[in-house]
Amino acid sequence: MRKFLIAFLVSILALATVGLPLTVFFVTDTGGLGDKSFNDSAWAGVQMAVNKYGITANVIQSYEQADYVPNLTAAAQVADVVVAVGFMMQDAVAKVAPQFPNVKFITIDFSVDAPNVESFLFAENQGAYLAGYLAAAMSKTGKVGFVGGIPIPPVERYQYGYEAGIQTYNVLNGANVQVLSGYVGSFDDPAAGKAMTNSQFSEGADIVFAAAGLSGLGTIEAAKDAGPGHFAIGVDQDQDYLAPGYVLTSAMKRVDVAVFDGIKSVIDGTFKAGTVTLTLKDNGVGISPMTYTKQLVPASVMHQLDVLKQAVISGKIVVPATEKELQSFQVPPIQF
Amino acid sequence: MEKVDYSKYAVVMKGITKRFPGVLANDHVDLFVKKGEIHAIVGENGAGKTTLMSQLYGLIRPDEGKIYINGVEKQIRNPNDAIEAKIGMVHQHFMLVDRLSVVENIVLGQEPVKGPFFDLGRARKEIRELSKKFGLLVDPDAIIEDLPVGMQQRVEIIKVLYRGAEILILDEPTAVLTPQETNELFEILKNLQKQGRTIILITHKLNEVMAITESVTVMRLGKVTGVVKTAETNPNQLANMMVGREVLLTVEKEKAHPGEEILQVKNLVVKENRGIEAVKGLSLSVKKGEIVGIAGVAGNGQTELTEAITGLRRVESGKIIFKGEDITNYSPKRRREMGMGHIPEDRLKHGLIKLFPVYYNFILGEHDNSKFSDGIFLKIEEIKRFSEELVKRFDVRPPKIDLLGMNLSGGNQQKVIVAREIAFNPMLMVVSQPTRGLDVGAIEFIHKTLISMRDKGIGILLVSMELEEIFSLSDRILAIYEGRIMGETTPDKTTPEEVGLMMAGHKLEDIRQEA
Amino acid sequence: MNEWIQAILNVFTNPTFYKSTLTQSTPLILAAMGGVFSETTGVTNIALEGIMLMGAFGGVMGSYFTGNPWYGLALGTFFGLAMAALHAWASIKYGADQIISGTALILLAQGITGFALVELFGQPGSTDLVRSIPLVDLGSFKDVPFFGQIFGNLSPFVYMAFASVIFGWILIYKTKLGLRMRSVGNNPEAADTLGINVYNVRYFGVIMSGLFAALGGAYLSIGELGQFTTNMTNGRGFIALAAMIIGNWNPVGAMSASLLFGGATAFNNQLQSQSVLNLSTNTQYIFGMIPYIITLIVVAGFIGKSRAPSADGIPYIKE
Amino acid sequence: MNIKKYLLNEKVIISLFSVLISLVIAAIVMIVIGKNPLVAYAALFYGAFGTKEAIIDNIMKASPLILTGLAVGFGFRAGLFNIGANGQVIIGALLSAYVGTLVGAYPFFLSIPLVMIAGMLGGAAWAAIAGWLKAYRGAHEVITTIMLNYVATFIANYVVNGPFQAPGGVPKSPSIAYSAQFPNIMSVGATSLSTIIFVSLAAIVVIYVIIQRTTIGYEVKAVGFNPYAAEYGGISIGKNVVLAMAISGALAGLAGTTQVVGVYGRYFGALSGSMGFDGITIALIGQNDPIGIALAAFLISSIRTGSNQMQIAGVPKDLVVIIQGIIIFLVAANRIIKTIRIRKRKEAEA
Repeated sequence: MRKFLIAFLVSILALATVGLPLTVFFVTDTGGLGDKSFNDSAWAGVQMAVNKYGITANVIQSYEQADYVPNLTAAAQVADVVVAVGFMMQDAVAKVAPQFPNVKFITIDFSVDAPNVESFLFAENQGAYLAGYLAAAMSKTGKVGFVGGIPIPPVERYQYGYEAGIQTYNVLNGANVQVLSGYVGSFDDPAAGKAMTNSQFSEGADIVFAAAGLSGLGTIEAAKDAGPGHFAIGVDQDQDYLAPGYVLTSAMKRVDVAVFDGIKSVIDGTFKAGTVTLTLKDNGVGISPMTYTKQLVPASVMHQLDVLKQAVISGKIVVPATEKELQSFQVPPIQF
Repeated sequence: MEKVDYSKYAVVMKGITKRFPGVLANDHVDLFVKKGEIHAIVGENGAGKTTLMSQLYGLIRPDEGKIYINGVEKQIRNPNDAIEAKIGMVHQHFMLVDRLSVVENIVLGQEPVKGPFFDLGRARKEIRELSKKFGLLVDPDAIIEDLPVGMQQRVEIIKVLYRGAEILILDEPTAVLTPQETNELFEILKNLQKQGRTIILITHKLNEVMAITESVTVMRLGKVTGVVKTAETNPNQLANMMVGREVLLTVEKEKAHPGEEILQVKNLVVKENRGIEAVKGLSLSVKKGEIVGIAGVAGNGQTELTEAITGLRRVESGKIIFKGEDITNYSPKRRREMGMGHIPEDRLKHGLIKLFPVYYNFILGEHDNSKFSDGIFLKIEEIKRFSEELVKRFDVRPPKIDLLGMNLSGGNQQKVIVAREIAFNPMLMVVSQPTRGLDVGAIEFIHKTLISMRDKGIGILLVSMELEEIFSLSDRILAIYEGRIMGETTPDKTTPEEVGLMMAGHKLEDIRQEA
Repeated sequence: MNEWIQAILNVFTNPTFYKSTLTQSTPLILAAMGGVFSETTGVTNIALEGIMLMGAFGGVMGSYFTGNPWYGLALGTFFGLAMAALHAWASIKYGADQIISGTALILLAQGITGFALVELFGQPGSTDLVRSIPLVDLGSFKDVPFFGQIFGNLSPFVYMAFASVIFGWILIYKTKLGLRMRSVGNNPEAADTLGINVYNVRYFGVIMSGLFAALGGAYLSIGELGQFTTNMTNGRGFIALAAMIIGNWNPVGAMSASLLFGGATAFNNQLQSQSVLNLSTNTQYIFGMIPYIITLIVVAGFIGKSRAPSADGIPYIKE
Repeated sequence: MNIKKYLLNEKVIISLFSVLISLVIAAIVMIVIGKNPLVAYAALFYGAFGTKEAIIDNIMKASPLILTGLAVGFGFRAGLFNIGANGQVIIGALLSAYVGTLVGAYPFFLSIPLVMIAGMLGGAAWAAIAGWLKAYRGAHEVITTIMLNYVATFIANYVVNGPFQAPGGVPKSPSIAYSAQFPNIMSVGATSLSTIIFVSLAAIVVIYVIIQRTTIGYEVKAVGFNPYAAEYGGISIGKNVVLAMAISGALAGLAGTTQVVGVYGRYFGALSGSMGFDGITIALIGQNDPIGIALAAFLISSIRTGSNQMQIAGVPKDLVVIIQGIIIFLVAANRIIKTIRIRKRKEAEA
């Protein structure tokens, strides 16, 4: 009976894979799909590859962190490429990857040093930097806000990059835009995110950047409720469409592009193990195209953003990523 | 079959049969209650009296049999049907919601309303009128839990009258009353009778039956064993029908030979659960080899007194001295170790763990005795051996030590407790309500056991609500009223009436002075 | 030190703090009222969290499929009623352990909403945006300083919450049904002997708890956001339960305790938004604990003692 | 023991029926959404037992679940509903991880017991707070343990994002000393079977003995069954409530410890997962009997392990939560099953 069952299952799984060029398995972290953040974005990247190359793809969601190793193992047993997302999976991938030397691993937000792992990190602070500058430039009240989910490294990179952008605006324009920062303590409590945002609005902020996963949806809702003159800034994906005209921009992190490129490199045979940090330079991070808000932004500000972007790319500006770096951050002289 | 005209009768119950798992509670019972009479149903505990009345009141439904009210057959499926048929019942355990007020309790289920709201004003008015009419004075806005028992009973009666009951069932109404309160109740009942009400009285106190009823139905083991006119019978005949043999009304015992004092209670003050003083500066003493009986109506501090002596309740002030040592603040465990046994008032609450097997129940309180454990592990074999022995010695049935406590009958549960408490050779035994709810055989056994303990030199403090029990067992009698001792006497120098007066709050000196 | 005084003063003079207290308290008040209804009749209901979640999900689902958020509200309450009915069925008819049954329902709600999210909306995590219940706009009152800012533009749920308290208080203390509820919760046997159908009254109480808790949940989804996200109730059901206990099982008390918790959260938000303080990110964790620690202190009886209905949590089984 | 008698025990039947009914309901749900339940359950079975890795993974998942199941079950024995195993897991794990980083200089036979004791003490102390509040302040343990769960989570987040954070900015503690880590029995690929399973097996025996053979077990059961009678028998209720909570918490803390010393080698993220809540399911299915709990833990771990494979067959993971919910519901309302059985019997007789 048992043998039959196994044979049955293996054949189901095999059937799905036979004759296709490549099988990709995507293993989420406990945040899972629908986080409107890196898991969703990574899955979008996988889908792009499916559409383009006709590969076959599947997803395993991790119920708890004890599932990481088993899920990665299960995926590696049947797949050619395993995509693992979220820095909590670092230890697990470091364990599993060496066991499957013929399977390629693509990891997002953490790096693992193994010959079959290509890791993508993001300079979230660089995108947030531009968002911060834009927010400061657009603020009518001289106050902007930041709402975080839980203070973990990627969120903190957003925060300090953002604050550095504001500081840059102040220094270059002789302004004194202040930033109000708060954490809601959860990535999946939009009501709490909304309340926090409203608090910041009430303290005079008119633009609030939320790096808070699903909680950030509350920030967007709060901006919409507060009416014209108030903006949210989205995170990770282009969230501008969620409330057209109320999301000033989104500080994006192109997890989808990274995943797509990773898969592409396997198909092309150009797969290279190692760690790639995606930055403004390679469009791995950045701000959204502002589909609904572009017309609100003065051309001069657009220009300044361009200049700053180039300065970051050229290395003239080193955007801080931690509280410490922010404290010692000196805005270099920039000529617009 | 004889044709009877049912219309003369307020209540006719015909061929009522009710089975519970393992018990035939009512076995083809017939009951005829004439309009306007006071009719007693007597029988021992477990005879099926309450079960029968619960069917009349619709709390449970008969398996077989028919009920006729005023000659008309009625289906009484629930209390609503009963209330509609103008039947009311005052339960032995009061059915009052203790956090609600008197008014709210009385009108519950038949609330007057004004628009969408409950009309408290009208309810209050109606109740005032009722209490005036029947002489049942009570404060409508008092909260039940603040009222004394006698008052609560009045509320129960008004509750029934408020529903316009023509037929009143009272289940053991005097169990919680002093003799004086009992007399007042009887006045009320006679008054009700005059106003045309029919009253059914469940009781096992034969003097009450003789005092106010017109006719009696006697039950035993679920069957009717006799129907008689009160005027044509006497207590002995009734007792015979109740128990099926001659009853020993007194316990045979030798004269006591009291030794030195073993227990002294000095100016004891103890609070009850709600923080009110229940024992108010009480003193007493018990000597080796004597039985000191505490007579009193339930709720006068007896529970708190025994709990304080055995360490289950905190003492506010005063002293408890046992074997010359001040044990006021000792834990129950330490008192046990010193040789204090305790047969508790509520055996299912305190005395027994229903979900423990019998052999575990036999070592309750002694489980860490070196005989049964080495400090960490239980000596299961030894415990079982010991239990087998006790089961044999006290004739516990069925004699299976791994049966759960809940699977024993009340009498056998009590035997387990008594056996356990005796087995550890106590020097003092605090005994509370030892025979409540037991059949005659078990009562006799317990009584004999207590006497033989006394004769071995054990001091016994006996608390009982049964005056008869106090009189037949005690060497000295103390009467308690509202947490104070009203006087001390001995059975041969007093009468139940005198003790009854003390139980109602009269000091012994005052009674004797007046007399 | 000075900046703290300054910051706290800022918080208390800011109308948003009060508005935020109202909006944060709304789901708690509604769910706590649910708890009051259920437990007044003697049925413990720790499933509030799960019922809220179902209410939140139903709200979005109804709004999504009909385009009308009021239908969403109807569906959300229906889901809440269904959950509560399940709890009632198990604990009243079958004498189930009410705490365990409640635990089961919380798990069921998490499972069902997660599952349905995938099956109905094609994605886990969150639904699409749907239309939400419009705010009550008080027109020119909005321009009144301070009060206008607090009350000018509130969700109808806020009014519902306070209305539910008044409704609950009147029903429980001023009507005959309320009298019966209290009697059943304290001494079901006594009520039974007076011909009151204990089971029906308890069904009523539990099912009403489903109604209110579901409203509280629906507020989170279609009142605040127009969206459902996984586990969006985030423990509010448990806080509501605590509010009910602290409020001594009384509608007004439960409301006050809910306002206390809502106020604590609003205070936390507002305080973090004070630029003068420049708080470290890690302080969030300390602030986050506050409501839970308050609850611990209160249930431990260090602040007043509360007393549950006597028969709360005890199944009533005839014969 | 008489196996036949054991199997026909009403409690066992209720557990089995609950599991069965919930699987049937889940199957109906799958049919409704157009999935073949046979395929899904076959995947579930394969995922739980189909490969060596699956079996190892299953055992590794069951190990802490046995402990949280025992924790909740022991609480039930004393009449306490410890819904706070999650918090106790967290505190136990944190403390053991902390001690684990300090014991590098000691040999394993010292450091391993030290770390385990730290974890158990942590869990025990955390649970004892709720026990104390219950025994001496009359606060219901369900409310207090829920609150303590939240507080524990906040503490853990604070600690691993601040004072006790590994270098690199990731919210996890530093690695514990090598000498404090449990050795593996075997490894298949990245999946290792750690010796922590023996801790759980030993705990089953210890708890069984405590409950059945010791004075502690006698007292705790007495308090659980009838606190009044226990007090009458000289058993301190307060002491035993605190003690029972502490033992329960120690087991949960030990569950956390095993994750630190046998799985992650550090305190890491949401380490407790749903272990605490699963413990409730397990204790209920296992009817508070240590052996029953062990079997139930394997059942739940199998469902959990297998569910990942089931996902691949297209059934959302949330179905597992639904299954668990239904099981608990049916065990709680066990009279539903009794009624069904009686009805069936009557029909059979008719």
